[in-house]
Amino acid sequence: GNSGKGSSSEPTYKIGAIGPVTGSAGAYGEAVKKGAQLAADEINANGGINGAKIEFKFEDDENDAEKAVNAYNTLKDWGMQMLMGTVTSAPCIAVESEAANDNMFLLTPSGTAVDCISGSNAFRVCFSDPAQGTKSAEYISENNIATKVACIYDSSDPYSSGIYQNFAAAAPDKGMEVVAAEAFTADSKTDFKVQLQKVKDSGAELVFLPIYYTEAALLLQQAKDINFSPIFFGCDGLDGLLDVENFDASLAEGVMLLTPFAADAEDEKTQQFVKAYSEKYNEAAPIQFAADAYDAIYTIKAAAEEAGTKADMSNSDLCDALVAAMPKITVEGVTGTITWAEDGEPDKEPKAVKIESGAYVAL
Amino acid sequence: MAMLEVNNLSISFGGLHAVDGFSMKIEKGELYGLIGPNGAGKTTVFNLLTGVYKPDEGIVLLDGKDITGHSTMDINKEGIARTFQNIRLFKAMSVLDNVKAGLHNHHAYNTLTGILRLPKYFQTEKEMNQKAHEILKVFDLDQEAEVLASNLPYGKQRKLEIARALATDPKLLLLDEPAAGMNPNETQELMDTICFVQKHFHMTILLIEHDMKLVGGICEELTVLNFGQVLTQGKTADVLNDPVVIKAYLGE
Amino acid sequence: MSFISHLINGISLGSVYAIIALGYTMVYGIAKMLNFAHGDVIMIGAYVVFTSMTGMGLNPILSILLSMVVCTVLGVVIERIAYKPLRNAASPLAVLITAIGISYLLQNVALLLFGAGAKTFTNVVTFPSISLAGGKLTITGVTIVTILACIVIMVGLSLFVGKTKPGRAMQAVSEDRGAAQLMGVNVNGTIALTFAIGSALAAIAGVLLCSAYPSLTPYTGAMPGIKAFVAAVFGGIGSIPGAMIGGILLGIIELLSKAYISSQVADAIVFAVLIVVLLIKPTGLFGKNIQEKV
Amino acid sequence: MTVMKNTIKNMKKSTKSNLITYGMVIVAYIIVQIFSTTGNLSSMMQGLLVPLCIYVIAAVSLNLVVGFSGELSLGHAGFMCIGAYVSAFFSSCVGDALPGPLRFLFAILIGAAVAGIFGILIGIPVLRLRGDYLAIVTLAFGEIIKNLMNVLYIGIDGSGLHIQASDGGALVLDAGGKVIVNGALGITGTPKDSTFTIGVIIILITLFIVQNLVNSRSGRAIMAIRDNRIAAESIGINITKYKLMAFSISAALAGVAGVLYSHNLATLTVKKFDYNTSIMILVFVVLGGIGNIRGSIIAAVILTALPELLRGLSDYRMLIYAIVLVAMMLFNWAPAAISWRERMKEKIAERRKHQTKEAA
Amino acid sequence: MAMLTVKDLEVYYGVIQALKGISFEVNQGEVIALIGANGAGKTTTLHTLTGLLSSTKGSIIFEDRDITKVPAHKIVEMGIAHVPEGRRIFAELSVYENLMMGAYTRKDKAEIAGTLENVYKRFPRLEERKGQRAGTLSGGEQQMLAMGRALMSHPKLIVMDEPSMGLSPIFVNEIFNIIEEVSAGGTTVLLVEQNAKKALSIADRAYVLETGKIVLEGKADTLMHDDAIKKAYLGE
Ligand SMILES: Nc1ncnc2c1ncn2[C@@H]1O[C@H](COP(=O)(O)OP(=O)(O)OP(=O)(O)O)[C@@H](O)[C@H]1O
Ligand SMILES: Nc1ncnc2c1ncn2[C@@H]1O[C@H](COP(=O)(O)OP(=O)(O)OP(=O)(O)O)[C@@H](O)[C@H]1O
Ligand SMILES: [Mg+2]
Ligand SMILES: [Mg+2]
Repeated sequence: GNSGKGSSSEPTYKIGAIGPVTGSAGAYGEAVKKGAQLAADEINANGGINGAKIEFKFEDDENDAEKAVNAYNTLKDWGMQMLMGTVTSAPCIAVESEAANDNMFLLTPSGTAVDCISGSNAFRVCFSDPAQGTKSAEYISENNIATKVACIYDSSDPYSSGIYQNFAAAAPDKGMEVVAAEAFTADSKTDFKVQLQKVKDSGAELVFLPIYYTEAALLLQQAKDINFSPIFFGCDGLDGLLDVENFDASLAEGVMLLTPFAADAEDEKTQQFVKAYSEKYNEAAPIQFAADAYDAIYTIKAAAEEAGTKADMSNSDLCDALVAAMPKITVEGVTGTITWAEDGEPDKEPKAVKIESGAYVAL
Repeated sequence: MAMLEVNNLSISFGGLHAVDGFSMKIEKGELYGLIGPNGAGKTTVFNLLTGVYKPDEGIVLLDGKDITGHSTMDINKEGIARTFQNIRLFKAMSVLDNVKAGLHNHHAYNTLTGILRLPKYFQTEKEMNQKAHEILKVFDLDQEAEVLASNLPYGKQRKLEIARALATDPKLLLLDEPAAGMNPNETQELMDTICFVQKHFHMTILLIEHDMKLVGGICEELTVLNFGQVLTQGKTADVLNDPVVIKAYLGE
Repeated sequence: MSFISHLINGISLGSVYAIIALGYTMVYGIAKMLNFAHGDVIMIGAYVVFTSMTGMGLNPILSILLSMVVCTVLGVVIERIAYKPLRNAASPLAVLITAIGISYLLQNVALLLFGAGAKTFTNVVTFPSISLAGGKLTITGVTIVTILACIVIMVGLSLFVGKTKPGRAMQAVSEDRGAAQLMGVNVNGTIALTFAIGSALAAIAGVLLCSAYPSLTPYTGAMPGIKAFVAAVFGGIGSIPGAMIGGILLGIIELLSKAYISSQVADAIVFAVLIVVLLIKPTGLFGKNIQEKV
Repeated sequence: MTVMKNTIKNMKKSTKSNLITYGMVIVAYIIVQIFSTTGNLSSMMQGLLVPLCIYVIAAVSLNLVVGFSGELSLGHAGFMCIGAYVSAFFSSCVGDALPGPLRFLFAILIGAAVAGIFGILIGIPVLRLRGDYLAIVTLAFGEIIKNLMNVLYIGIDGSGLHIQASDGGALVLDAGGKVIVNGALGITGTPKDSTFTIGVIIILITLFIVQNLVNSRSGRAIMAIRDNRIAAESIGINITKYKLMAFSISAALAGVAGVLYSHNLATLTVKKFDYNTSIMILVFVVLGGIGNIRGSIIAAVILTALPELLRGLSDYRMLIYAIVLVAMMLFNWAPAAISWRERMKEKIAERRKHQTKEAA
Repeated sequence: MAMLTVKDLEVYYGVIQALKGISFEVNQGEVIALIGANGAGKTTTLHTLTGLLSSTKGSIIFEDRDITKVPAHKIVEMGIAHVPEGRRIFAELSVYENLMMGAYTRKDKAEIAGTLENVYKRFPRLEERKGQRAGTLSGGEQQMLAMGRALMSHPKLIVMDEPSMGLSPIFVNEIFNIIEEVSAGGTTVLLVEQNAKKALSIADRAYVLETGKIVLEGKADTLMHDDAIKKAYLGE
């Protein structure tokens, strides 16, 4: 593999990142790109990692596994030493397999599928599909929110159907009955009236929505149109709902979501991040993806400092060092206080938030 | 037994009886003409004989065999080949390939042989080339064998269509206005060619034509069609002098 | 009761397909080309309305008019630059592929201008919903307006194509451009007019699409574009009433199969029904079953 | 030397053209190998090699339908999907029970066969339709396949295969069982058996099949039907048989492209095989020249590599790609551009003639 | 000044030169015949005249206006009608609609109705079939329609490409009568015909085209008795 030979002057850490910035998942990659860039800039302004600056490069993968591998190879040619990515699950699995071969350290901010971090070189910042599905089921049952639940999910999307599967599997054990499970696909993700009607007719008290906020914005509107107002409960994909330009926040009133990040959380760290992000990109607020990516870059920093790496190490040496350091570090991130198991899964406290009067309220 | 025997053939489109109780008999080796005013139903008769249309009524016997209502493909395999009033060539293919397509059923090898280029492929293709060139020579087209069909001038396109039909080795050849768009000299040349085909290939030929010089010059017998019905049938000379035919069709 | 409610929902989804299909079929029928960029013109139209309303504070009617102007100009320019040079190309597929290129182009321009994030479109249709059966059934204002718009456009287009001189010119152009020229028809002008009308309709479709489903991204037009293409073929290529009926039926089939068979495989069912219909009626519901004269 | 020159001269134009095509592929292979062994091939190019093979095969096979059979198919990716899934499923089940090369050989054959069978099944009803109606139905079939695969769950355990539609949760497996096809998550962990060398060999086989078919009796029949269906019938050609033949051979070859795809990446999801991919392959075929096999190859290579080469433009990448695509289409297809090119060619030829004359 | 003057016209199909510099004139009220063998360039000449093809060299002057670069539809508006080779009728439209397309450039409804009546009188078959889809007409019927459609524009100059092709003998006579009538009605006629004998019999003057060049021209009755012409085109 390529080592970080660096430029003629001082060596730098070359961190590559991959995600979709074009195509229908473009918004998520865009957020990751911005969040990570922000973190990298901050770190560089504060002296870098172990004294060396970060060079950050983001490549588009159009949410396609093959393109993601191409992007990965392009980054390798550039001299990438560590990979932050990829953003979405299926491409992440493909890239992980390449990265494992090259012994390239991989930290995905938002790849939730189990296989995204199958190699020993790979870690993630977000919760996995099983974690999100199971934790949601746990949370709902432990807080006695509902017993009759329904799901609406995107059967063509690995993220959505992955969480749904795990939720549906866990629900009965937690004393919940899944009274309806309705799907939509990427090809028909504008009209949810039938699904909502069926869910309404099933008598569900709570509708579990392991989907992205883009679809949720439409779905909530249509639920209102048919006067259906159960408890809507989502996962991290739902975060960003309130930031959809021109979105009528009253539609989201009462929506609950299990997410480690909430843009209007009170803590200083989050506030600082949100402020810096909004200023830099002239946007209302960062979404979950941006926060995950922001944390990912700081995680790399933390691990590198823990391991005492040098910027001119080869990617393989860096990988070994970082992998060894990961279980030892604790990152106080904007998505919570995170520690890692050896298998690469993060451990952090999910926050349940509820949208009230257009704002997140921690529960 | 007659080569072709048609009995009481009828078809109508909407309310229009395009062909109405049409009957005729053609003997083997005969050169037979089908004439009649525009819209009389001549082309429709061809379409019925070749299975393009299914008749509402009537029987077509080829060499004694009932082929009524068979598919166009089967009828060709039974032995009827035709040309079209509005030329229908395989335009993006060479002149040679047009004729070789006509040889499709008589010089066969299977697809796998073709893909794997087994000896039979080379042998059959060689036969096909020889045969095709032989036919093209009859029509004086062998110099243009590699030309794209669409680049031929009109008159040669007509000839190529006849060559292609002939390549299917038919018992009966149907020609729909073969001389349309040709000047008198070209027509004369075509007449010679048609006669040559009749003699050399022992072909039975039924042709539609409005050029009376051609019809009078080479047809042995005629049927005159008018409003879908037979007006007269008989020896060419008799028919062409029939006052009814003169009035309905020939004029003067 | 739920059946009727599904039916109504199906009609409202279908009416959106229908209104897109009308513009599609217009260009399709006359210029004899599959304008794969039609859906993206719709998307551009919707962005124009969005920006002029939320960004510039224009009133809805003005915004829609502005959007129609922008789309018309866009449609005509695209035709002139990208399609016209290929009008006499050796294969009709050439212009189809160019249209795909234009589709990519429009999506990426929108991506650069407006970003990948979704925007919530402000419903510009202030028409009230209608409640039936004591509030159990509601027909939204957007649906009513969309269906009315469909009918008006369908009748308008049919009359235009069937009864006016430019309409007759369009019919002639669609059959044989050379012969149409010999009749004194300005072929370039006629095709440009076709694209102008088709694109203006795209602007209207964009507004209604986004009012019914108020989420706007650079890819908003792509899938409805394909569905409208399916609807147009379903109804019979080039048939104006066919496009409308095809669109509405497509919506109904989609929702009923979600409701009564399975929401997971609804797409497959819709397409399966389409295939069955085409096998029974190979030229679509309203397509003329034309036998070639031999 | 002169003997060779003569044999080449006497060769049929089509044969010569075919040989050039094979030669082009082989030369490209050799050049790549030289670069590769001398370590001059970037990772990006290295990674692109197998995808290039995949799209070349897909484009050449689609050309059989679009260019030679004259039917517009918008569902080619559906056949790739079938080949990819069936073979990945096979390889995952077999695992290490078979040696790698043998397993891959079987995977290819199975992928081709199943895709070919689907080609026949779909072709029988579909080929009755014409033109755009046929296009829409092929598109529909592609989408149906995609939709069904999305809700397909297959697991394997001690007691055999478990198949479940629409809900993976309902898949109850014994301990040690594994889910192989997991709905929208697809198949992961397929062995990476695809290599550039195998890809090139398959390209050559594809070329062999397609070019030999086209230049044979069956190929003539297929093209005759394309040019004039009624005339083809009138000379006794079996329309259904030959249309179906072109369609199913094309499907089988697309299936092989799918096999290469699924054995190249660690993950296989059905999303890849939607109409966008079908259209992309059609773009290769049309840009390269309908019915022009060498053109298909070149166009597939250029258009697959182009977005990667444009990565330097970051945000403007896909925009530039779209513009280049439109520009290339206009340059290749616009009658005005074609006659301009012809005139330029003539001018150059004339100048060359002059120069040789002067030199003499 | 002639009504139509064609000078040094050269036309290419790609690299193939179809017209190699032809010149001719048509005067007001004349019937001019253009004869020549298959592939001589007759159709090409007519197509270039009415703007369907463009020339690389030469000029076409119609009524003192240079129309060499004028688009086809404008040329039609100026009063030239074209009965094209291969009929080119609108197959999907009815017979009546086809005829009305012929009158596309005209505005006066009453005048159009008058012309329509006239056309129907000349071609009664068209009136019988006015509702039939033109594509299902027989070959000869389509030829009549193509002719009728051109007449609907009430042109100053009508150019005809083999109008007698596919017509029955009785109707060939009829069509030549019609051409004479049209001419008598004040319309100038430029006629391309394979039936050279008939064409020369009604023409005032004629041009003979051979492989893209005009090789002979003169009064029609002179040419009719020219031995070379007799041999090459009249089949005598
Ligand atoms: N498919 C059809 N639908 C309706 N009418 C038809 C159809 N085919 C033919 N006709 C009509 O049937 C009649 C006979 O047509 P046909 O083509 O057989 O005439 P024809 O004798 O060959 O005339 P011509 O000498 O002009 O070619 C015509 O009046 C024609 O309009
Ligand atoms: N589209 C074309 N492409 C290439 N060559 C053409 C094309 N059209 C005509 N030609 C060639 O141009 C020459 C003149 O053709 P044209 O059609 O003008 O002849 P014509 O005198 O009308 O003949 P005919 O009596 O057959 O109608 C011919 O050699 C012909 O092969
Ligand atoms: Mg006829
Ligand atoms: Mg001609």
